[in-house]
Amino acid sequence: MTKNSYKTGPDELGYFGSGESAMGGMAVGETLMPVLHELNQGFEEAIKDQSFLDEFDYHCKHYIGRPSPLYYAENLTKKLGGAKILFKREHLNHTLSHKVTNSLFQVLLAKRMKKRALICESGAGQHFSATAAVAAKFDMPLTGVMGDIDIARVNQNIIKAKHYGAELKSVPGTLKEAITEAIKTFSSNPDYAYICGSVVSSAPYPRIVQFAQSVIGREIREQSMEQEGRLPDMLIACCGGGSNLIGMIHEFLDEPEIIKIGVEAAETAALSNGTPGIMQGMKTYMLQTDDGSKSLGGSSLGAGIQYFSVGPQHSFLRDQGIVKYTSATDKEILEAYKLIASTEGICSALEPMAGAAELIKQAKNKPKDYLICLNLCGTGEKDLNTIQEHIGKDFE
Amino acid sequence: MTKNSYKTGPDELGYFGSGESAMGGMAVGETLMPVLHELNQGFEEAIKDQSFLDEFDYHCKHYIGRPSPLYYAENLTKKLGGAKILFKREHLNHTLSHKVTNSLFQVLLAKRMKKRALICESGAGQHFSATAAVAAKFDMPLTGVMGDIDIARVNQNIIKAKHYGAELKSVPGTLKEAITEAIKTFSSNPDYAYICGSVVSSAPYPRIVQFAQSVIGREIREQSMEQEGRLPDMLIACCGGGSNLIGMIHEFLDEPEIIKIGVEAAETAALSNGTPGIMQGMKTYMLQTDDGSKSLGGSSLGAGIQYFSVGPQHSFLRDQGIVKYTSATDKEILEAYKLIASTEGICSALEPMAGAAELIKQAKNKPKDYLICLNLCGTGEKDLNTIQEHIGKDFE
Amino acid sequence: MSDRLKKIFTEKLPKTKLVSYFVGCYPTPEISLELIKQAIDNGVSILEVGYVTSEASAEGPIIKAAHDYVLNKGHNLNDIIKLVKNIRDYNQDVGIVLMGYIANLYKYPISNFVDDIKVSGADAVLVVDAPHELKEENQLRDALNKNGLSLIKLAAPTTDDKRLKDIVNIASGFLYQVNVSGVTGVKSASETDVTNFVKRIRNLTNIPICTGFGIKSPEDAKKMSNSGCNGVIVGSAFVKYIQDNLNDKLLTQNVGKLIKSFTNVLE
Amino acid sequence: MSDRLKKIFTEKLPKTKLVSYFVGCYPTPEISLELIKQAIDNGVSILEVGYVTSEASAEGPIIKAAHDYVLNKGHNLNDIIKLVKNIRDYNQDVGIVLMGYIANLYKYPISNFVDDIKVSGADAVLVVDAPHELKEENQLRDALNKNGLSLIKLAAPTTDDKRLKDIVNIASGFLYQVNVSGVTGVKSASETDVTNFVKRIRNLTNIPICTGFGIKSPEDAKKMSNSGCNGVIVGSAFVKYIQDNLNDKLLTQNVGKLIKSFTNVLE
Ligand SMILES: Cc1ncc(COP(=O)(O)O)c(C=O)c1O
Ligand SMILES: Cc1ncc(COP(=O)(O)O)c(C=O)c1O
Repeated sequence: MTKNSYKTGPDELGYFGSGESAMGGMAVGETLMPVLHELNQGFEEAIKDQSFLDEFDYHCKHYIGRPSPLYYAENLTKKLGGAKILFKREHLNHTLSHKVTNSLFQVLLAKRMKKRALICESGAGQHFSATAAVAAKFDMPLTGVMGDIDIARVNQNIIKAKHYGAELKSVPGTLKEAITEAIKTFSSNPDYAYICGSVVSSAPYPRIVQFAQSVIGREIREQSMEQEGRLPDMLIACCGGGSNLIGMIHEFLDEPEIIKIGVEAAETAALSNGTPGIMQGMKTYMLQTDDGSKSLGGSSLGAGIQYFSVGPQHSFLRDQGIVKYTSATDKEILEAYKLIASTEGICSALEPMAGAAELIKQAKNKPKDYLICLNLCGTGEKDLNTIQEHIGKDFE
Repeated sequence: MTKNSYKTGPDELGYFGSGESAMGGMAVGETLMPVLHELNQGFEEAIKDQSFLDEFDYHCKHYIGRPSPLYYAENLTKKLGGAKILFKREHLNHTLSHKVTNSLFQVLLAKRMKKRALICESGAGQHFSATAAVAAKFDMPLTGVMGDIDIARVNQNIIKAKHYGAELKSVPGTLKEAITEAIKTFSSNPDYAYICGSVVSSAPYPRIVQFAQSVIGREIREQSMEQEGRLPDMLIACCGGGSNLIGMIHEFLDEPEIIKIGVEAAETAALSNGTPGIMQGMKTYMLQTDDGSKSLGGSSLGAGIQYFSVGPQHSFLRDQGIVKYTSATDKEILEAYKLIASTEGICSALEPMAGAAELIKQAKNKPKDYLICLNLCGTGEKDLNTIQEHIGKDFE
Repeated sequence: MSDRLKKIFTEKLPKTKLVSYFVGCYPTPEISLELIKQAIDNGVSILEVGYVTSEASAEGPIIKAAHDYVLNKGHNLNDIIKLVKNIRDYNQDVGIVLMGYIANLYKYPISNFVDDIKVSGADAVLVVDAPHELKEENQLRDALNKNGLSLIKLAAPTTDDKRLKDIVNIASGFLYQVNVSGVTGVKSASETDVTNFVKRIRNLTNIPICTGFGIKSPEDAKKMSNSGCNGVIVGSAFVKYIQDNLNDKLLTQNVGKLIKSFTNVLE
Repeated sequence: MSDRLKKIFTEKLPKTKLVSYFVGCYPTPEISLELIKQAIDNGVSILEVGYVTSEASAEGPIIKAAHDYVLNKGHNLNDIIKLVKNIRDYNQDVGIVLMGYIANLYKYPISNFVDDIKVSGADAVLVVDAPHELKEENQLRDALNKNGLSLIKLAAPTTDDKRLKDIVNIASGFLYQVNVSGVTGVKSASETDVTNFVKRIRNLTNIPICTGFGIKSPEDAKKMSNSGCNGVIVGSAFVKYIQDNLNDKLLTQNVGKLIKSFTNVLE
């Protein structure tokens, strides 16, 4: 990370920032260390290879359908009566969320590095189904690890992943347990490529995932300039591991006049309620017992943002005051879902509705020429059962 | 329809072709006739109004996310070892199918014509959820009519439509019954706008829907020229009412060197097994008893292509030999689904897999420089239960 | 133009004719004939004999159920034409209008259809979904005219003056004034609306006007008869009575009485 | 560098030391101590005392279950350091290595941790997820070195020669040679692989080498002892026995016998 930019980190050992407060690093077993160094080197080489980057761009356009639209949410804007609201429509990507851009990048990288099989973890199943789709396209076997609680609630994604040919490994729990199990699977198969689903885990994953997802922010810059003649005043995204958030804001990290807000699930708000710790490969804010022996955190309806920890770059950005982090409750998430479905005709995933809950609070008191952009990073198909269960009667 | 073009029809009374063999027309009760003439006039005026067309284009881009990618299905191409295969990725549109482009167009038209409420029918529920989304966006109440058999099998679309604020009216049966009931509802509320879901029913609907959907073919021309330096040799789409098919081929109707194939569900293959008749507002090929008293036809897994009849323009194009019509069985549809999920990582709706079944047959024996484009007009989320029920075990 | 229909409307009494709709062959060809005989005996001036199609788009739930019943029994247009013949054999004066949808006529096909119904003794045809914009309507109208039969045209509340002019120009027999927007047997019209509508038509033509849809009781019929129309059309009310009393041994007699209660109030 | 560990490896016999892993406080602090006493009495040279964390990423199902058991009972690193003290009170010669994850040490925090374990009588620490790339590893290693304690480093099958050089350069006490890629207690290593690996390490250093992962029986241990290593590490096999016999009154004695069956074959 150079002195003058928040965009250039982390350092070669995976640290964001320096000294005691540095976040990130590589806290994994020896078996994986050589593999991660190899991956880092493969990554460094790949991103200097224009033909590789072109290939990524090509598939972003043709397979994923990028760029996703930047959409003026006119009804919502009028309803809230404050700021002008834009949605970055990441849910229109193939496989229905932002996750696939990262899956695509890492699978292309794995192929370039001659890997023959893939592993991934998943919370909401979006990363699993996205990686499974890309794995099918590039003809590589994939094992996805998920918690049984998540498997039950986002079953559609699991069915799709199986149709794409992926195998599912179930563990008791949710995303946290899936990540630990995925690392174990990776340790047992270090010749496989582990396709990490967010800007979490040991270096070099946070940087790789950030690199892949930061296309979101670059698109926003171009689209906002073209459509609005200016940049947004505020960027809001939900934050589980933090990949859709960093993807959105990375491009703008050195522009302090643009306010950036990440919204965690209230039950697992690592950045609001956590303390620094080292678990699952990284030093970062997290919810854990004082003695570091146990991860903590309740359960959120947003499976993809129910994570006790968070990507280390976010911990760094929090400490530096570059990004503001807030949280949203299940109730707020459901209310935001209802509002956006009925005003804009968009059935959103629950995760980005955490961002929308914050958006609603922010937009109200802003002038009409204040521009807020929300990252609408997934569709609600996977969540329909959950939504019906909780607020189905509201729609009758 | 001018003498020299298949693109300019129908005539002012809604006929494709002339004399005894003319198809289409306006076979509806007197109550609706003035309304349909008014609609036709509104349509004619609207499409001469550049600002209206610009508005449609704007929302196509920002709300729907058009253009949908034209995608080189490399794995499938290699697997089949014949023609080069392209997919028109209409499933990446907002609300996950081609239907929304038509819904958007007609709702904008209804707004322009100062209508205050909307009615629609639906088979697969795609048109219902799409119209409900657009209705929410433009703040108009919507009643959707569906058959109870379809409601059960594509339940996700109904849930979404309700979340968007639409009301559901259930009738015993499938799409056919829904259309009849929708016309009754329209007759009872002639001041509402009826948003017809395919190129069917009385004039001016076939023309309006064709106009809206023909953006698909125009995009294909541009994308194919840009990406392939040439046009496809063959265009294939599934055909229920025929809107995604006509949307794809309309642009190319006067180019006989481009082969066009429409694929119906084997159980309701009006163009292969039917005879001309007049039902549901139009003269067209259909499956019915010899005496014209009863519509016929079995049941297909593809809810959206289970329709005993077909849009009149297709009957005309069939008689003229401009388009070839074939059909696909449930088994072929499921096999095509499996192949495309596993080779390309795309979970398709079942309807376009009827087209894919034909594609598989066609591609195999063609040279490598032969270019075939399939309209992949919907995603499989709505069909996952059906697929699991029939071939779920194949994926374990 | 059917002479019989002309004659019916030139007769002074009853001032307001009762036009009654029956689903042909419902519940069976035999009972259907008996019901219609009762209707004739109890003063109906014109019979509308409905033939059925599965995709009928103007029928409310009552008539739809009767249609489905007949469809399931497999009776088709030929059976209904036979029924018409039987009716005509029974009575030479009553007007008989075949009423239904274009689907069946198109397949019959139209030319044969007109020949056959002429032989059967029908006077007119009413095709719900055949506006004058439809080629087959033109064919049918031509053939009927040539054979001295009428194509009954409809005017709806949505029909504007310009269109109404076109319709009355081609109307024959009588004009079926649809007095509400919707399907049969659901909504009821207001007397004022009908009166105004009849006036609007009367300004353009002298053709007899019969008003229909939603007339459920003798009181409704009486009220509508004050609108200036020449006839009132009752359909769902009779079909519903039949439907509700299918197993009643006194069904035909009672339908006769029910019809009598309508004709009684229409002078 | 721990003097005690040095002394253990300079002793001629047994030629191959038995290093045995126990989950600290499993199933209870008291029984855990009794089990460890049995291990000492039956010839174990070095004890690895595991402390627990919920997100342990190198443990197979056997050890994970034991970890969860201890976590649920609420025993933490402090309890385990107490256990170490009790062990040291019982025996002055056995090597004691605290083994676990960086999560707990970071929160302890590290400086206090080293002070406390030194007082308790531990000789070394092995942190599974603290490679030398990690800042906290550097801090911990520094503090241990300053206090005459060792940080046990690991070498894995994936570790290349360049990296191995770096590791042996900082290794202290002994080198933990992970003989298969994966989690504890699942895969078994081949004798040839281990022999080659030991050779590869021996080319670079004279530090004692202990080989571990997947050694389930005295036969496995015997085979591995021929590889040229200085010690064999057995973990899951003992934990599994304890797990399967939790309610057996003779548990501690039988674990003693089990350990004896390993030390018996290791000369
Ligand atoms: C739709 C959606 N949004 C957001 C997230 C949260 O992940 P991240 O914070 O890495 O963007 C997920 C993760 O599964 C997701 O599926
Ligand atoms: C995904 C999908 N494809 C195809 C169809 C068939 O309609 P059409 O032939 O009008 O394109 C439907 C209709 O519901 C549909 O939902």
